[in-house]
Amino acid sequence: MPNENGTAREITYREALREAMTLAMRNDDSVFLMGEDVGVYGGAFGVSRGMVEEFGEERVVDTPLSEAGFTGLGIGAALVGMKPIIEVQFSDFITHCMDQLVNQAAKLRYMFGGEAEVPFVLRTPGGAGTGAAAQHSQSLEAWFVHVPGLKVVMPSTPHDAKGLLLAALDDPNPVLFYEHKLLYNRKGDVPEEEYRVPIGEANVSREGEDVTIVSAGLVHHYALEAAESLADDGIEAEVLDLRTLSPMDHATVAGSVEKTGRLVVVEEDVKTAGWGAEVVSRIVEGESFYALDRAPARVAGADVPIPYNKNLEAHVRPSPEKVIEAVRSLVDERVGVYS
Amino acid sequence: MPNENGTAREITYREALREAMTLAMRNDDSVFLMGEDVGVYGGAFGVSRGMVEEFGEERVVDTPLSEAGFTGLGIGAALVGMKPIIEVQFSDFITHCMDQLVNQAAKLRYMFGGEAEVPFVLRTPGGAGTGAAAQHSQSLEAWFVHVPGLKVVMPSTPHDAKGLLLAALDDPNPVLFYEHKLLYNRKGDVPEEEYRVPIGEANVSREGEDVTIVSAGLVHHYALEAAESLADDGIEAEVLDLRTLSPMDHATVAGSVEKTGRLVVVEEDVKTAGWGAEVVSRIVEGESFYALDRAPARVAGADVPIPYNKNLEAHVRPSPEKVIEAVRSLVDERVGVYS
Amino acid sequence: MKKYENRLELLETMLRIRAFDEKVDELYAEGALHGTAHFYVGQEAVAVGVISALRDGDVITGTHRGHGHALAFGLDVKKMAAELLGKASGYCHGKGGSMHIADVSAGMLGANGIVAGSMGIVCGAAWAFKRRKEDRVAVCFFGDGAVQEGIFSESLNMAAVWSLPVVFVCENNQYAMSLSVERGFANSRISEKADGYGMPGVTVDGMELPEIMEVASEAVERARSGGGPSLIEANTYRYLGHSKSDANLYRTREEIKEWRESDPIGRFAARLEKSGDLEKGGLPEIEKKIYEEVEAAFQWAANEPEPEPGSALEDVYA
Amino acid sequence: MKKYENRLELLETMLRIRAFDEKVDELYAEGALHGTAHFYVGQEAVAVGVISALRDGDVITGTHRGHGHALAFGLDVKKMAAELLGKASGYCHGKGGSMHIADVSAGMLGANGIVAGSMGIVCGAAWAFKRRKEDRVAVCFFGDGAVQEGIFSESLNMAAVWSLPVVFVCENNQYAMSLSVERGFANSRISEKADGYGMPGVTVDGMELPEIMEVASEAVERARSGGGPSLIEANTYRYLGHSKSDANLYRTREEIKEWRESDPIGRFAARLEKSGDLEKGGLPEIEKKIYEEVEAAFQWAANEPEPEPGSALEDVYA
Ligand SMILES: Cc1ncc(C[n+]2csc(CCOP(=O)(O)OP(=O)(O)O)c2C)c(N)n1
Ligand SMILES: Cc1ncc(C[n+]2csc(CCOP(=O)(O)OP(=O)(O)O)c2C)c(N)n1
Ligand SMILES: [Mg+2]
Ligand SMILES: [Mg+2]
Repeated sequence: MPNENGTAREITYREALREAMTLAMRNDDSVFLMGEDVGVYGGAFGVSRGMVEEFGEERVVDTPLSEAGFTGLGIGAALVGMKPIIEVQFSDFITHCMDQLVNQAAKLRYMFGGEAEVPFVLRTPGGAGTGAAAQHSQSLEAWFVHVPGLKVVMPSTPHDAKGLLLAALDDPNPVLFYEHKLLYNRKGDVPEEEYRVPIGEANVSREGEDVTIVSAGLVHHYALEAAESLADDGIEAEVLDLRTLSPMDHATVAGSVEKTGRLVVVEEDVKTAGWGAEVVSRIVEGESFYALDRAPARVAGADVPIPYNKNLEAHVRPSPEKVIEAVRSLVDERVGVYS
Repeated sequence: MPNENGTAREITYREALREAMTLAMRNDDSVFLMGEDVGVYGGAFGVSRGMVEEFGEERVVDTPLSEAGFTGLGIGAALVGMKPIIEVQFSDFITHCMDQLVNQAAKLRYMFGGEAEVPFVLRTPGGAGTGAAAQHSQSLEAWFVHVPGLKVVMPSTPHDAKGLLLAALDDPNPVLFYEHKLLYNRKGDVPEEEYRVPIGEANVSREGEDVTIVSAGLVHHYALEAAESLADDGIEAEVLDLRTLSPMDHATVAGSVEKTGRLVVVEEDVKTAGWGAEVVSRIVEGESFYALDRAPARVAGADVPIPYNKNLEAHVRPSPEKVIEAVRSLVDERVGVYS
Repeated sequence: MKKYENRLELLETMLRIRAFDEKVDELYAEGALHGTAHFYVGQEAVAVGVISALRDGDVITGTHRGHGHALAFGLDVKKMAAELLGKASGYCHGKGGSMHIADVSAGMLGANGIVAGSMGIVCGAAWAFKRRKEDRVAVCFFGDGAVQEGIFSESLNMAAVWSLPVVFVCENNQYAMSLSVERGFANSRISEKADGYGMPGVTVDGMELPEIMEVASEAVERARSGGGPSLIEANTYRYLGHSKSDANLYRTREEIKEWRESDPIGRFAARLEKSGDLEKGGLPEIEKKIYEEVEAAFQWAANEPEPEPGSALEDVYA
Repeated sequence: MKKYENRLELLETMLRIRAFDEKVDELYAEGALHGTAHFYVGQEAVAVGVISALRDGDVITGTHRGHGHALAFGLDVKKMAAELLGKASGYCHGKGGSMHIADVSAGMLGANGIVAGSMGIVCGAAWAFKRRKEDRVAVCFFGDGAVQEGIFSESLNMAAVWSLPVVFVCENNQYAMSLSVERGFANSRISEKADGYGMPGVTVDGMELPEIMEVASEAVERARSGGGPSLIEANTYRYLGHSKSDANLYRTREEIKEWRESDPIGRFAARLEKSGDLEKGGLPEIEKKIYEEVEAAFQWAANEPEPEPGSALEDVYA
């Protein structure tokens, strides 16, 4: 694990995020956390539990239910030198923030001819798997990959969660920081001290020769699980964790694909026009097209809203099994699954 | 031109839209038009000029500046049997409607287990080229291609504008209807009577053997212009007008690509994670991958907000010249432009 | 929709709502349910009081805390239980769950997982009624937190300017999750916003069924007769946590206890005893009947079949 | 930001705004400008009156109709002209144009092409000031139409509940594009919304500079001294069309004429003549000076270089 050192210990993804925010707030008085129920409640998923006790209600701020309003507030605060961390309770509610994120945060600097900075971080948990149904389970990060002026980060491990959040807080640009409800309890080694995981750099989590699996966020672990299974059958997958969706680390993906000749993208958002399409397109429109031995494949969410029933929900989500199936069929046949 | 017949005459895209709305409203009392300044002002781009005079303020309704609110109103009206046409004055302001479109319109039917219909049409002009800068020039349609439950239509000709709008009004699902400011004055043959252009069917606007150019909306004309130029050099392009972005007519695209072996997508939205990536991905992840002689290419908006200055604006937008360059380099070299 | 034939039915419906949500709470505690739910316990008088003022053809929209709205409107306990258990015979055939129960054809236009998400929608129903000259009324339930969302303001403005037949019912249960109304508003008397929009606004004791019925009847009548929208703020309280997971750190036991003492069911039962509609000491028997009905509904639902996995891919488009 | 040294400067600034927007109107009519613009002509007293109550360190946000706010704040006419002509020496180096003129380091946080788009942003600036214990004030200009957007309500609520040093200045020019306030609100007295949010609200004659200065000073003082936000509704009028293209079908010539008769510049000049600040009949001379200054600015700008095309790809990220 990069950046790891002697002082690392096992903590959860949730704790890693809290640690990053806490360190940043201790070091820099301009950092603050704002969102619904982030104070004494500790956030809907407990990420900020205990923080208001340390930093007070002035810096860990419970907001009214006004996602557009407090996102705008964060942008304005950033414009005059603060470093806001805005928490949107479920990433589905980011629908309310679109104007502020897309027409304001992403564009102010450009529209003003470069004469302003918006060092703004918005944290929000995406993803399904919790039985919360269609309005509380979406993975909408692809929208923001399509918006110049924003950066989009989606860590899959406690280590990267901490390092990327600290990097996001250093960044002079607006950064959307995608967490996942099913990652919060996941444990991993995390150094105690401060460190940064650079925004825009993918990680090669597993090396292999036979196929490149590109993923990010929760489903990165599905990819790794699948890779372990496939190895039993002698298929060695190289697994990449994008970690940052925008800017996208195309060079690392291309390097791997040129080595393996096969590409499978694993993403949780719905397949059609998801960010996986961008990964695929960048590969095939470049020289690496000629390195592909097989048609690339995407394992993604089905093109439906997320249903409530547990089995239905599982039916439409990516899974290690679906990744295995896609890789197998790519190795055996000319084209992978399209489901 | 399909569906054309003896009664066709030349009218503008704007007039074709107005004609479709007028015919629908004459035939069906449940159809109404609602939006900012659609009444006596005639809409910001004059599309509904004269309609309030025919149908009255009850059916051509000027709204307060409340895009989320009146989008929601349209959805509610649809739920109880009306057929709203909601106009959003510039497609950039659709940022305000995201929650209503994505969490409500697109999902109500599914969440309710199929026990509801939302026959709702939202019309909005996208695109740049008018010097209106970053907040009035975006092409954000890819977001909605990524939302199951919505359909997305983007006609390029007066004929299709009328036929697709009437089809959208017949459709029991929410349809986003993307117009383009630079198309409103464009003329074309349009039959006087009612007809439908089916949602989900691409049009082969020009046949050719050497390369497939897939596009939609305004830039479809750039593709056609480019094709004419290329023909002078002996390159025969097949030009497809998707007309509907969601559901996407993959079969027609695949058929053409399997014939020509080369694919160039022309889209006005910013390249990264635009809908062109989906067109490319569907082609390469299927059997047609093996039919490709060259890496596919996308000619798209640069990954920047739209600047004000005329030359800067032109610099970042697609153009016939950029299409020509992309096709030429695809024919001559292994990979097309990536700009 | 449900027609309330007598005062006993009002009491029974409040009990049914309470029994239902207590059962749901129990199932979550056992880990028997997927997802989450929000309990209406304590607020029963609001839904029942308002909906009893409606008649056939009227419509409502509910909230994430929506079981009470649905049951008061007359939705079937069994089909609701089935939905919570994710069964094919549930209202949404297992696709919606707690936050999306709807019966659109009956006029229940849906619970909504998005706070204030129905406020524009309800205006649309009302707009259709007005446009088609139907004397139907649309009622929108929402919480105090919803008032903080922009679409609250947009919707009240549209309803007022077009004089739509809507009744906006704010269930002010004092908290939006952990945010008290004192911390969420500088002026926490929500009904005082009405004036700015040009509509009547009134605050009512949301624990007192007859009072709610009275202000609701007035507002519904106004809407039905072309007098336009109203805003009702019903002061009430949720006894349980915000949702299945809530440590209740933001309020005190004393506060909860105090509110419980003015329980809407207890108060209304006492009235009925006084008026003779309910025989003295008759409450436990009715309670038993209703709790058994709810228990039976969940038992029935538990034996209903799961939806076919492939059904997950259906119903996206009509 | 601009420090107004005397009353003549107030008059001159109003004239400068008018001259500027008349020039822009003329350039559009000639087809010499790209894009669109919205003219502040008729509303000059609002920006000048409010901004004259500010001091160094205070900030403002403008609107799509923003030249007046920028000029009143003291932005340079030449750099503004250059921006409108899309030149590299413009405030936004040709990337922003009319609707995005800003000078963030000076405290002008930007015009905004999104109606009400700055209302959350302005709260953020104010929030920072309060948090950092700086006694700075943030002023938000917006139109009557902006009041109909949800974020208006969210912003006023946040500002009130956190007692932020903001002054909300609604320029009620009677129309949002073609929508009159009568058709846009059931209660079109916008200041009456303030109460619902728990802040003071006042309506003022927006054509009468001294009145505006007075209410603005009061509101700015309140904000600066920790008394929280206020809402000012300034009744005013735009003489020209909504933007460069507007057939004015939604209002009458008479109405326009009537409002023109209470012209803020004429009225203030008359006062100055009376008080002796301006010599009798002295207006035309000042006018001439200011109009020449504006003319010269546009001429200077016309000769400035275009930005390099490649600069279009810069400044997306810092
Ligand atoms: C737009 C949106 N923001 C946040 C949430 C998360 N959330 C669900 S209920 C709730 C509190 C709602 O408070 P209120 O409107 O008072 O209703 P109550 O829960 O008290 O019945 C919150 C924050 C949501 N579902 N939707
Ligand atoms: C969110 C949004 N909706 C619509 C528009 C289009 N538009 C620009 S200005 C305007 C009218 C604004 O009215 P008001 O706020 O009263 O300002 P005024 O133009 O009168 O100064 C409209 C509809 C916009 N720019 N932004
Ligand atoms: Mg509440
Ligand atoms: Mg106005």
